Amino acid sequence: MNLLSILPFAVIAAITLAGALAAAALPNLVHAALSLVLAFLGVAAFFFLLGAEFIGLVQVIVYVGAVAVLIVFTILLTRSDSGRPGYMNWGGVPVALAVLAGLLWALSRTALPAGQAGAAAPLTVLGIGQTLMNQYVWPLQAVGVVLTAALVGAVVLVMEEKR
Amino acid sequence: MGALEAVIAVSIVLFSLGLMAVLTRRDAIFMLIGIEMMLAAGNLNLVAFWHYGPHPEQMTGAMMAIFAMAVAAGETAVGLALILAVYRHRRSTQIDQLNTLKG
Amino acid sequence: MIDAADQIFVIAKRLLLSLLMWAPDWVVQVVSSLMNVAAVLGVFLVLFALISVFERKILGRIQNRYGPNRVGPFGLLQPVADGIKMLIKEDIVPRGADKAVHFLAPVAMVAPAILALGVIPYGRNMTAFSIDAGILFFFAVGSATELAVFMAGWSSNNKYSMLGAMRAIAQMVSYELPLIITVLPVVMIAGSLSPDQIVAAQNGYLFGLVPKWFVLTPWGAVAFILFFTASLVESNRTPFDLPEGESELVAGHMTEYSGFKYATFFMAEYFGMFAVSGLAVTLFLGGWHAPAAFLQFIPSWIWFFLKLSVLLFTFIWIRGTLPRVRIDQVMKLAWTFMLPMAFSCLLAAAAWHYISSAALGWFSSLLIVGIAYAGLSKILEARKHLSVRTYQFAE
Amino acid sequence: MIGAGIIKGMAVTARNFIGSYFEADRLTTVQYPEERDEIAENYRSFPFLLFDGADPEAGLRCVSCKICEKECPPQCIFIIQERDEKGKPIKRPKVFDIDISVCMSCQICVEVCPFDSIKMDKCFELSGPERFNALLLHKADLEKSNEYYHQIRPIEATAVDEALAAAAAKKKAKAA
Repeated sequence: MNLLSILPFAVIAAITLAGALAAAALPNLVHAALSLVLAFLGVAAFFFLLGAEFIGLVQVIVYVGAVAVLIVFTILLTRSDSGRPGYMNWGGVPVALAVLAGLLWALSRTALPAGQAGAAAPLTVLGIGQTLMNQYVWPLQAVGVVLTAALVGAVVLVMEEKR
Repeated sequence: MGALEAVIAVSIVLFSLGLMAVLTRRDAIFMLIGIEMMLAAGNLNLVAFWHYGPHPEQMTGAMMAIFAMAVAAGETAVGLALILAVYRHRRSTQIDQLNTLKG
Repeated sequence: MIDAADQIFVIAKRLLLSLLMWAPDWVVQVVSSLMNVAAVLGVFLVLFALISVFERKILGRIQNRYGPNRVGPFGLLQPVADGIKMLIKEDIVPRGADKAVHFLAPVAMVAPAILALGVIPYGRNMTAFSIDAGILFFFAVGSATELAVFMAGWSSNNKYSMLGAMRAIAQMVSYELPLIITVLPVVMIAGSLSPDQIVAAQNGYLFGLVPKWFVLTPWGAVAFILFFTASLVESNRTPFDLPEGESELVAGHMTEYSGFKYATFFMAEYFGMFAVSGLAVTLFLGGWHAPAAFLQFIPSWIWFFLKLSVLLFTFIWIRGTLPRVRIDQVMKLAWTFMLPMAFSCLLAAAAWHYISSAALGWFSSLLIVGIAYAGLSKILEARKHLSVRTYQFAE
Repeated sequence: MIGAGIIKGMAVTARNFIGSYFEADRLTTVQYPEERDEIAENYRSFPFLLFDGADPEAGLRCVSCKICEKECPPQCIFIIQERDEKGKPIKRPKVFDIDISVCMSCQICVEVCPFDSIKMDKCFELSGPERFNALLLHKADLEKSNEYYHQIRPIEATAVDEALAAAAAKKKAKAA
């Protein structure tokens, strides 16, 4: 890991974690949602760093383009950001820290495959398309059905009951 | 301390931040933000293991990440629809006020 | 010599880079991408200045008057005057506004538009950043503007801007789908997501005169019109400029901005227009290809900017003609007309591609698109007359 | 068909746009300071005082009868009669001010003036450096010669002169 590849890695990691921390800690709901977007962009940059360019772009489209807008719209519609920030139930932090410590301990003990560190062929869109259409045809149709069901479900849930 | 360990460490921290968001917040939308972060951490793990894993040409990790993203988007849509439906009846999204099921 | 004129910018860049022979290669790489960025920004800032005065002149000419001709010859220095005016104007931030988000909104609005400009091929190997999945990058960046609109609307702490932001987001989100689906047939026919391959797929001329552009195929023409309408909506241009409907919403999500921030929003709208019409040229009008074989001696980037200006003229022409559309009409148009037509384009493209004999393929795709258009018009026209307008909320 | 109306509309604006370059009569804009459109005969802006002959003081028609001051609806005329050294009023105004920021160009002063000494001017470029004193025109600014009156309103000026000449002739005939 020479100096040159650590620098982008460190910068992106910093951005992602800063965004995530802000999303978790900021009292103002809208600020949290926007810093969540920052965290998503950081994760997308990670995907670029790891050579999965297509997934990074899909991440930006799906999360920054759609999920963040959905969250923001829900904040608008429920006006739940009406000034008084709900108290923070600080009981959750030690639990999260415990989970963090446990996972890091597990990480340090496991012998991860050293891996050829990027010898893999870069993820081409063509490659993804072919694998999607060959080995993963049925999961693709299943995800299609799931998404349609989610779409219909969301609309039914939110539709005004015609009194 | 290889590159893989570093990426995994970052995703672990991201995951625990998401968990913290879910646990400490009273607002339902905040919980969703926390869940989104945990899902993103999961995806990051998948792609990292695909990139540094033994058989990158099979693209299993990448495929899994793509499908996880698709399903997560669907899940968020339904989650937010639920919050809106609850909000319409209870006029608030504070979780601890939604305890009418309690005996 | 002809090739030199065509590659003049590429050669110039290589010359400049050769001055850095002593530097390590990553410095050279950084400098070369910085040069690309500077070139793209320089060209499009000048184009932005020009088009802001041309827009007013063309609108004037459509209404039988001259348009600005006082500042500079034929009014060409008008953007300088506007720029100075915008810089001098006092920048008022409302007291209740959310300072940080209020400040970030224009930045978050301009950044994606400029990013999207980096992916479009302006001439033979003159793409600023040729990314393998360029078109996907374009849409990924394009979808970030909705967040910027929300930030502007929310942070201004003002009902009108909140309403404008919600209208704008609803409009942009619901038109992103037709926009992407109309691009789908082009990507499938060209077989790649990278703009350079798509432009290469449109190379070649039918007996020297008719270029093999996608817009000249039946499905391409329909997809181009749908793409153009959807891009009108994405850049909030008339007739879909509902978010900043002067009559009812003052300036929509931009109400509480003044001075340089308002100019940045103005710039973001135009850069969005450039990006989306640049993509339309790349996808449907054959990027930088000359319209006929014998015209190839003119450099390729001239063709690109000629086509771009034709599209920009149409943007302004439409602004001078069509009245603003109601928000429910915008939504109805998206889901009941644009989407089915986009899917029919997909079918037509498949027919065009797979039917062996070109003529038969051409006519069958024309047939598919024609039937879809006629059917939809009949359904939508009929329903329009019968259904009385029901006021849901204004009982 | 869905798009038919749009195409018709676009055709209209296209014809307008192209026409504006070729048909000269489409563009009626006048580039104001450089080109000036001629103003209609009966256009009126603000009143001015007429004087015959060359010397404004001697030839001033106004006898300061103050009818116009009384009749003026917004009361923007202010007259002080001249008095000789013994205090006897002379038929000439010492001060004759019109506040053109108040005057509404209704031409009532012209109609009621028995001596045709106040007429409506045509000059409209009256913007001043400040709002109060610059727009209060004094007698010196208001006096203009009969030739000027002929210049701006030829038809009306000749009619007024003929009426005056006829009245003078009738008076002389009656006196003789």
